[in-house]
Amino acid sequence: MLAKRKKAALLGAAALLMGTCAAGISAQAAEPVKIGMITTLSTGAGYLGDDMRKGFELAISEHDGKLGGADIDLIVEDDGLKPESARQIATRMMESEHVDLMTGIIFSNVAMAVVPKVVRDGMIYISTNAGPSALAGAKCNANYFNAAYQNDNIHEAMGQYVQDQGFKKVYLLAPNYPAGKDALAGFKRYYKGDIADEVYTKLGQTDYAAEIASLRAAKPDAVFFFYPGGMGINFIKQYAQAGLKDEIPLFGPAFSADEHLVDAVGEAAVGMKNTSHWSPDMDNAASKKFVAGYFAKYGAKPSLYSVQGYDAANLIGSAISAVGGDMSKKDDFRAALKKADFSSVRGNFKFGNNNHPIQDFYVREVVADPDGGYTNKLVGKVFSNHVDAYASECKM
Amino acid sequence: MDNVQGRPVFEARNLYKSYGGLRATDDLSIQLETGKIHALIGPNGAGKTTALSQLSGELRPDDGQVWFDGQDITRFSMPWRARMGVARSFQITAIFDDFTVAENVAVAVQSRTRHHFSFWRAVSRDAGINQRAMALLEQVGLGGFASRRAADLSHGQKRQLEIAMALALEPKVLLLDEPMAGMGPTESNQLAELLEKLKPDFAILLVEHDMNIVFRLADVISVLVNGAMIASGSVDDVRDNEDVQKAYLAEGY
Amino acid sequence: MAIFVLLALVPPVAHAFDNAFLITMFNRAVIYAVAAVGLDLIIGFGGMVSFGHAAFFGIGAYTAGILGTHAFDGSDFIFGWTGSNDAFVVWPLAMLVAAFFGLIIGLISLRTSGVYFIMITLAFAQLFYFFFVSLSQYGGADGLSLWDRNVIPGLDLYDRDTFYYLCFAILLAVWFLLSRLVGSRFGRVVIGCKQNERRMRALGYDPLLYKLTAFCISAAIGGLAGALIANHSEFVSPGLLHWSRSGELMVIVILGGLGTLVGPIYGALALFLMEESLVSFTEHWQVILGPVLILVVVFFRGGIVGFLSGAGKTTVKSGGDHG
Amino acid sequence: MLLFLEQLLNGLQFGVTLLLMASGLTLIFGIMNLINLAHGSLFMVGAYVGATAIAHGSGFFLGLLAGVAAAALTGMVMEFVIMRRLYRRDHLDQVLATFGLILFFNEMVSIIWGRQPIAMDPPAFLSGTVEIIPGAPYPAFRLAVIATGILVTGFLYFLVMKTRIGMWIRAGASNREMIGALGVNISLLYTLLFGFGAALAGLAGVMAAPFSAVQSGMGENILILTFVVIVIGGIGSIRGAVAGALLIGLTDTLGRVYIPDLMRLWLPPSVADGAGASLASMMIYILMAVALAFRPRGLFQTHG
Repeated sequence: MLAKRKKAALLGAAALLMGTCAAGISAQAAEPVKIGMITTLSTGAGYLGDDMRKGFELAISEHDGKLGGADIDLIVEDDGLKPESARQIATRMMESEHVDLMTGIIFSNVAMAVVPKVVRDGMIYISTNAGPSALAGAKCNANYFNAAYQNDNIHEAMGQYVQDQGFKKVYLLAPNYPAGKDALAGFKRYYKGDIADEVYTKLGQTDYAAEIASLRAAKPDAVFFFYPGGMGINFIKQYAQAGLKDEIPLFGPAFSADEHLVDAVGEAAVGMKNTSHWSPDMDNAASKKFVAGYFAKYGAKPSLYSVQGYDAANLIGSAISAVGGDMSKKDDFRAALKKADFSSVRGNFKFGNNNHPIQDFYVREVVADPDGGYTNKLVGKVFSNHVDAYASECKM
Repeated sequence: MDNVQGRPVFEARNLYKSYGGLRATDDLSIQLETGKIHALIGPNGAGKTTALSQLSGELRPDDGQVWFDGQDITRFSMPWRARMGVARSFQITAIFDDFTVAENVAVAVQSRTRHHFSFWRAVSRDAGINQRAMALLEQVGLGGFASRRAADLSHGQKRQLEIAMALALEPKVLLLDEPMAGMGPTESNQLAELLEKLKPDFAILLVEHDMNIVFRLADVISVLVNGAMIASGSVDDVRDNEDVQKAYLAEGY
Repeated sequence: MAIFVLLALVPPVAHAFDNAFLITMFNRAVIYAVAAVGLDLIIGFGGMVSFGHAAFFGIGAYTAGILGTHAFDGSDFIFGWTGSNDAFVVWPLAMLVAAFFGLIIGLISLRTSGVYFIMITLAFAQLFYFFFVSLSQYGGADGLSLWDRNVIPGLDLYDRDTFYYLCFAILLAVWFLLSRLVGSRFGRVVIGCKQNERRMRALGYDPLLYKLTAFCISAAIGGLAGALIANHSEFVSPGLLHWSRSGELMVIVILGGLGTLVGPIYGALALFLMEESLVSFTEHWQVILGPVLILVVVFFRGGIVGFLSGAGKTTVKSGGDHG
Repeated sequence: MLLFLEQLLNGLQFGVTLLLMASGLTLIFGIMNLINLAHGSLFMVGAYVGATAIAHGSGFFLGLLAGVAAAALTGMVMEFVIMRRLYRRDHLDQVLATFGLILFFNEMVSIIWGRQPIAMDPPAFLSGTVEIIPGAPYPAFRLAVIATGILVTGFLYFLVMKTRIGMWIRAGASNREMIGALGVNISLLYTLLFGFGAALAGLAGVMAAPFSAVQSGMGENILILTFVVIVIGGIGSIRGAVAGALLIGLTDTLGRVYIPDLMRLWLPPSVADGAGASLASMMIYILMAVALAFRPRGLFQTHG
């Protein structure tokens, strides 16, 4: 009886072991270009990764399941916004699934856990959102390409805009984590007026009653805040509920006013100015085709995350076609990526010496969409061919 | 046991302890001498266990002193007093259920040795400890049950085991809290015989309900009512004391 | 000890199937097993239900991470010391630092018992969690990359098999040492304190001293496991100290068999194998793991080891006596 | 001063949310001697069901009722199927089994509602502001939360102190054997009581939904704070829960606001802001450690 149980348990363990092995083997037999996408699909920020993925998949489906003429095997996994799980997924993708290149990470903290490691091990990584300063400066890497922006850029643009508009006393809010501090630093690089106060809140905080009360008491003439995803939804709503919307104007990066966020917030967000490298009403052929295609496929408006996924996929496609689908030609593939030979929906797009984009930045305003819901409308351009602040530190 | 007969080895002087407004111990003084059994009796709720807890160091009195071997030990903790030679047993059986009978005594024997912070050598193969534990089990009549799980002993055997554990400390003073509680007549009788055998070497305080046992064993009896001692003296003195009779009649004895 | 043979065979089997990821996965299980075996010492033998053990895991990991960062960029850590990459410096230090905080946490927590102990250990772990979240010079919430694995002369820790067998050897050593410990004089006192603390006091033992020592030993082992996981994933983050990680460690101990020392090794393997195999069926694998856990607790009290030895050990209520 | 009063209100509002959670949890612990980690899951169930009902046009009060009822029902089923097997087990078993429940519920809601949070707005008639303190308009819904909390606390006080059920509860909390001697159908009482605690958690969930993200795992943050509350207050004590909830609510809110300011007295602002925010997030745990170091069984201990 006892011996039987032991046997059964060991057999069970062995079966599990074999199962895991077999899964690895069967996956290895496939031929197309394998792209490992680690992204954030759950938590309050889950829609960021979801939009990015949709943009990426739209580009693939526009080319009948191919990019650059090669079949694409896209493996998507949710990191749950946890750096350590992203690290595990990355290891599995490299060691067990043998992907050809990786992409997809939304958050800088997750990127910092994964990117330095994988690019050092020879994997090519293309960022579709996160652009931490550490990877743009001295620790830049030939295997790392950022198809989105350097983190500070969008905040710098808002700093410039708020400065240009003549505001003298600005109140700053961001979550207490490195990207939050970078955001406020980026803003202050171009805004030269007084800072009423600079507040860091707990990452993932949802109730801002105390912060809003202090804000009101400080009587600033403008507020700059960096709250992506669910944090932004709650902040803007509560700001309006406290009756401040019409008293003190809100400014933020596009992350605080993406298409999902403004739809969820609704009326309370209307009139909010935000900076981005793209706007849905941009006047270029690629953008128009993209917006229409996206709406046709998903029945939703694209956000800046969708744009970054779409552009990254097309960038990858341009490089795959340059090497004729032979992913073993790593050097040629990298050189082709660097040329950025694709038509970006953002218009101007090229890579700087540190493999980060040189592009334009715009101010947008949240408006009610005549077709229902809310959207962003272009107001003006802040920077042309903007280069990030760390490019000079990169010896590449 | 170098104590001169007649001089108390253990002594409580004017102990007070109250809980809220309730006096649990009221000016209690008591002396224990080697070779004598001192019985502490009293109706339910008289404060016997509270008193014993102060003697053993588990509770600290609000006022008063406890002396042992010519030393003021009022501020010493229960473990400290136990190591000095004041052993106690509990009213509700307190043994280690998951240990074997031998291990129960062995852990008590170990307390007398040093090197508790030995992390490597197997204590189950420590001949010194095991032999002493076996000898104690023989002494209390549990020699045949050494490898049984303690939880599986009968109630009476558990009480005997407790005595063995107390003896393992090589104490000078034994504080026994109703050791016969819950025992049948045969078991009580056996335990009484054991106490008689032990008596010459120890100063024993016996808290007990069973008057027959008390009258049979005690050299001195003290009677506690509402925390205060209303009488103390030889068996005959106490038996004839009117206050004692009143106190017990009121309780329905 | 079939489990040790099984573990020893992992690398050759993985190579035979050409799936190196198996080694990586089992290596994680082995490292978690180290921490769980240490946790079993205090829960299973000492009756101290620590719901904050991930704190020590994280402290050990951060010790390796912080020292490694300074060793990598040559910057000052403290008193002109620029950190270290030497495993013989970093790992003992990780244990020492964890034991030190174990001492402080233990001193305060062991004044309480029952639920209060469970909750105060949880609170301390949260304290350290938020401490590392806000430790911005070492990455804060973003965590910290270990740029180089630690170095042992003559061994290449980047080699998957070498690192696996090293961790396996450490697991064996920890298991063996603790097996000796629970049978020693010290061990018997600790077990006695679990069963009846008041009786131990009456026998002349000061329980706090022994429980605190056991708590520190367990913390040190947790710290060692933390240093290993830092090397394994080459990344350290506050997530290592998250309260659910403490829960996971407890789950490993119970799943394998409480108070057996070998049980947690089974538990770690079972949990990770279950995770890997359920994940391939459904991303919602926790919806299965949860009920499995409840079933184990309610019906298989002895865990895997109890099941293998044919008897579910029943435990009477001991820690929770509030009468 | 105006600002300080407003921050007090904010702290009070957070405190009453904690209190709704804590009073149920502490009753369940006091009477059944059960640690229920899944209490946060009931909070989550309440929030999800309430928000979903309101999103489907049920109106606020019907939605509130739906959330509370769903939580109560979930709680009673939980008690009937699992918890009653755990009353006589040690706390370790209870922690683990209810940890399993957390995994189950978190995953279950993400299967039903998806991984992205759902939003809930306060009802229209409470979406404005009220100048309860002249010069500082305060969101009406937050005032409603405070009022609800005070009403429920009053009701609880009445229930525990003035009714027969309350007598059983008090008897049970101080002497678990006695309640059996009173001839009460214990297993029914336990199921109902569990359902009652769950209903309070569900109520807290719906009331907190407009200013929290209704998402999988939302129960755990508040659960840990709730445990801090009842451990500081003394497990099983309603008075302790009230004191603990207010203490934690105020410490958390005022700490967040004032600690960074305090730190600026000693540190340069750039360091002070980050460090202050960090210390603020650790504050309640420090408070708990200190409280337990001096009173190992909480401020209002009920069990000797």
